[in-house]
Amino acid sequence: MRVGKTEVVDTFAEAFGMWGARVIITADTKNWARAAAQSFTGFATSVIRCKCEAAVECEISDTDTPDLRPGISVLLFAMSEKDMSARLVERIGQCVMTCPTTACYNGLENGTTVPVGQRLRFFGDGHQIAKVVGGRKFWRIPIMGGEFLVDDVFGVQPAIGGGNLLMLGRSGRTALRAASGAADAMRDVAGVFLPFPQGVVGSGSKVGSRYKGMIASTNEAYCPTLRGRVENSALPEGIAAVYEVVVNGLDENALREAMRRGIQAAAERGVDYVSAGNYGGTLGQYKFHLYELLESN
Amino acid sequence: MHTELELTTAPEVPIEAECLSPAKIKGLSQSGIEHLAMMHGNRKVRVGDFFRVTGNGQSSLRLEGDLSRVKYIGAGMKEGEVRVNGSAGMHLGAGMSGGVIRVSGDASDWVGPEMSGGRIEVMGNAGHMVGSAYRGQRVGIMGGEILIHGNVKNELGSAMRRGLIAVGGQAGDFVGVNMRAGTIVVMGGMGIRAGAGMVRGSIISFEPVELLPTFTYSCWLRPTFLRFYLCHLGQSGFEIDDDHMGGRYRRYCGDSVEENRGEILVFDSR
Amino acid sequence: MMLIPGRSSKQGTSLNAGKLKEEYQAVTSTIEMNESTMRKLGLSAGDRVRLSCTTGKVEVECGKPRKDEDLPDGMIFIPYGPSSSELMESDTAGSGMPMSKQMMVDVECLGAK
Amino acid sequence: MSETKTPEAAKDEPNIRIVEDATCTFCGCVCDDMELTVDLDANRITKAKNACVLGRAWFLQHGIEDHPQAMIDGREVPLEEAMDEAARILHEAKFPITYGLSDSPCEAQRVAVAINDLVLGNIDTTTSVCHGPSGIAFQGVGESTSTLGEVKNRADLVIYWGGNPAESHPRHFTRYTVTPKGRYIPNGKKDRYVVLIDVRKTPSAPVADQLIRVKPGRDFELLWALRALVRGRDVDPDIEKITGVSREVLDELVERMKNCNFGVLFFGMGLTMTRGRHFNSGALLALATDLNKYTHFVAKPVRGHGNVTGADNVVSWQTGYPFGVNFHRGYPRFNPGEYTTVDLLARGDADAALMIATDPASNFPKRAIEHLKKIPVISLDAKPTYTSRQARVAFMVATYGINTGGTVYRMDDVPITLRPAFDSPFPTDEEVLTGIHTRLKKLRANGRKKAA
Repeated sequence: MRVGKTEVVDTFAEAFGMWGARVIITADTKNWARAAAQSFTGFATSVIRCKCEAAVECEISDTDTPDLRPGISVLLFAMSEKDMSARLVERIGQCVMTCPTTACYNGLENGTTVPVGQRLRFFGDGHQIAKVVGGRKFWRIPIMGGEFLVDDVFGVQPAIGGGNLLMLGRSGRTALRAASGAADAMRDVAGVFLPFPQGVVGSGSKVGSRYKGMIASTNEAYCPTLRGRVENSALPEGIAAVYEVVVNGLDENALREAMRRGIQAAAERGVDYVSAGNYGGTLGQYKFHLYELLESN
Repeated sequence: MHTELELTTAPEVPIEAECLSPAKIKGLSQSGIEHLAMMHGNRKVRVGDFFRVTGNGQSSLRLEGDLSRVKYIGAGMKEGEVRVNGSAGMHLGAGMSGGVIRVSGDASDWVGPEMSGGRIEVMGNAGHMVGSAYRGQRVGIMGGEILIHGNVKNELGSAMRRGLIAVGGQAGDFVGVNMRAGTIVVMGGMGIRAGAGMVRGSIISFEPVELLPTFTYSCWLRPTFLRFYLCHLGQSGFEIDDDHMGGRYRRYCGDSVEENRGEILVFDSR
Repeated sequence: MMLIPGRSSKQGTSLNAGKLKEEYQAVTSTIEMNESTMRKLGLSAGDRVRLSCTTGKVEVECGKPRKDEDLPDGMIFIPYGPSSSELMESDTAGSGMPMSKQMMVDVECLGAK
Repeated sequence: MSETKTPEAAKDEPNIRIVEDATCTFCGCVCDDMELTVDLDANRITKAKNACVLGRAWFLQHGIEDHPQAMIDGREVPLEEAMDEAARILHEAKFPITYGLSDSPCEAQRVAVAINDLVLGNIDTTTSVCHGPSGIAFQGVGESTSTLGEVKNRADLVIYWGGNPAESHPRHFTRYTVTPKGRYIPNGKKDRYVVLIDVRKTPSAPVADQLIRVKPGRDFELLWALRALVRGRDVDPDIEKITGVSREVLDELVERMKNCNFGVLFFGMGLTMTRGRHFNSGALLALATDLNKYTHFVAKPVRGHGNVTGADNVVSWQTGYPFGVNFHRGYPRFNPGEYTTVDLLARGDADAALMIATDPASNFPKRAIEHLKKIPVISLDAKPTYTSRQARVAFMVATYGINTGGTVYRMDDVPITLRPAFDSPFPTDEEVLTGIHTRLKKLRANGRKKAA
């Protein structure tokens, strides 16, 4: 199917189930909130080696945060509920609490919760104070800069990781412009985040490797330099670069909408092909057919 | 839909009416409600002797008239709503664990003593010992919220263990005396000896407070957690200005005759 | 000024004679202040004085001045009785006890008897 | 009455009786070492050996007045008729209250509780406007206590706080706390250190080794600072500005308290009647408790009336609570501020009142007195009072301790038997109350019969 000059390949993106949390970081100024968020989301591109995936969802104005200060919403996904608690504790403890003037709130209201503040509170060494307001419990931990505030528990919910689009271009610049344009468009959708640098992956991977101990390795089917070298190349002739946009979402609808917008944005930028990565439908519970995405519009 | 009870006969002596609570009237017919028993002094009387009942038993109860001599309205309630259009007598919502009570006028002494959940809102003033322990009890309220828009008298939140009490006007002496934990916000100033014997907990005053000699100044700060509370109170109809939301508060810790883990925050400046 | 009602042996002994007798009534409507306070208010022993507060007002007689070290400035002592009742607030703050010492009153001099 | 001797007097000689070891019930000291000389013809006590100035007045001024035993609306009626009327009033009331009792023997107090149990009334004693706040504090804080005998024999540090015993309890010093020689206090006053803490220099001051003048209304702050210091915590450096007492004096007092062998804190209404009320008493009791970490320390309220302590005891062992007890629901409930008399009257809750040996019409707040004028009042008193003057039914009763026997409690909860001096034409309060109780039982039974 063609959209403008772009050929959308009849394939599907294969995504898999994860657990997700939304973390609201506030601070006295927008800059400190950003600093905390940046640190929080660092080294969180892929569960393969980072144990979790995280990125900024959006910035929140000081009229909408729980404490009416400038804030940032960050999404963090991991593979299990237990992992969620561990990752949140690590990252809030090391990256948010350490950042001046910040406070950290749960941004997901639903049934399942994992302990976060109740584990972080021990940093208070006995001087921590619990507070409950409107049924919400949080901890005040005395710190050198004053007080750090964190919710006792954070809501977690089943979420979807690994939604993706592949941008195939005859020139590397075209492919990259399309990929980053798509990433920008996708980021605007609430409930999704793009864990990789600027949302774009330059080194998409496949599962497994010929080497023992490697969980993933380069995806030779989409490596332009291996066309002709490997038999399973998926690239048409003339493709110089393939960039992947990976997107995670709190629910299927958000992910669908993000991917749809991504295809549109890529097409507007005149990329040659838009495709998607899958493992033949054997790995993930979710399949996002690119045609279906476009048709649902 | 709600059940309406209008006080049509003024009581000669106080009435005790725990039956004026959603769970007690739920599912009853109009005459069933009229036949519920109350105490009028030392005499057993029927609801119908004093109230005109409209409608059958709903989970929302509306009381009309001057009920300032009717005690124990909403006592022990777990769910539903009681709305008093007028004033309420002593022991309003005593021991309640859920649901909402709203009083458009004043409430008397002992509002929500030993409650553990739910919410009481009084638009007018309340008396002594709001949200407190009864005499002889070591622990007061265990949770829930009491929001008084007017003034209160002494011993606000005595021995409270958890929960939130907010007063829009003035409070009397011994605010948060012996409190175990929890939060008290008083916006219009308070009397002397606040926090006497407090173990933990927070007392927040928008006005200057005379403190006991056993409280120690620690620092000024702009408490983030307070913004959280004030937002919550702002949503409950209290007027919170930006100065109090983001301003500096002087923090005092005490009471040193106890564990010294409590705090009194006194608004200082913008 | 702060009014402090209390017991005195005179009040106690006159009580035995009977409350409706003159002596008790005289004892319980006589106030005491220290010398400086009396001087400041221009009062001397035997003067009539009106005490008033939000609850009520009462006329009493000014007794002999007490030494400054015996009674703090600005404090008035009166033996318990009908006069102190008149000024007493009925709110007991959930204790059953009206605030019957430490009452704030205004003092007005009515001149000699 | 084994101690009583009646000399075999000739007819023309005055008819004299000597009562040894008689008990004075004027104040809470309840001194039981009186030697009374009674002129039986004149119905007068002519001499009261060992009595203090208050006790002498109590005994010597007591005479039998020419007064009706009972009156209804100010007109003399037979006793029976008055009891009928009193029973009727209590039976019909929806919120009958009983108050007083601190100048009645325990036997009468017991009947008063029974009456309230029967009519589903509300019983309160003068404790509520005296050491009622201390009663609340006992319940909340606890009480580290002893008898006055122990104080006499052991106490080497005696602190009076907010009381003026020289005028209110003149023999407190000489009989128990300051001058007497005790088993472990062989030299009396020399072995004791006496501290007086008050806002003014009272006539009690000369007895004390040290007078600490606290700023009026600052007792709680001072007590709280002492508690902190006893616990080794620091206090506000401005403590002198706040309380009027310097840090040096406080430190010295704390050391003295920690290092004595047996300390006692006596406290009076300077604590219970000022701003803070039960918290003031509670702070003092807590201080005594704190000090028991270091030495033996007790706290005792200095009680006023002759049998106010008995009233606490009787009401406590009958209902479980010391005062302010309500029977509306058939079982006792306690809530000071709700079921205490000043509140019940000032709020206009009570619709009938039984006033026993008390005079609220003269010493209650004005608002309470105004309501008292609107409701039927039954009064029992040994002398005409403001209350009896306006009562619907007024009984004149015999004076306990002088004309009647019985049991009273000293302020340290020690029961003491009374030895009356001479007879009175008036009934005892126990007799009147029992008469009312019997009539009420009949009325209730009839009511039930009618209902059935």
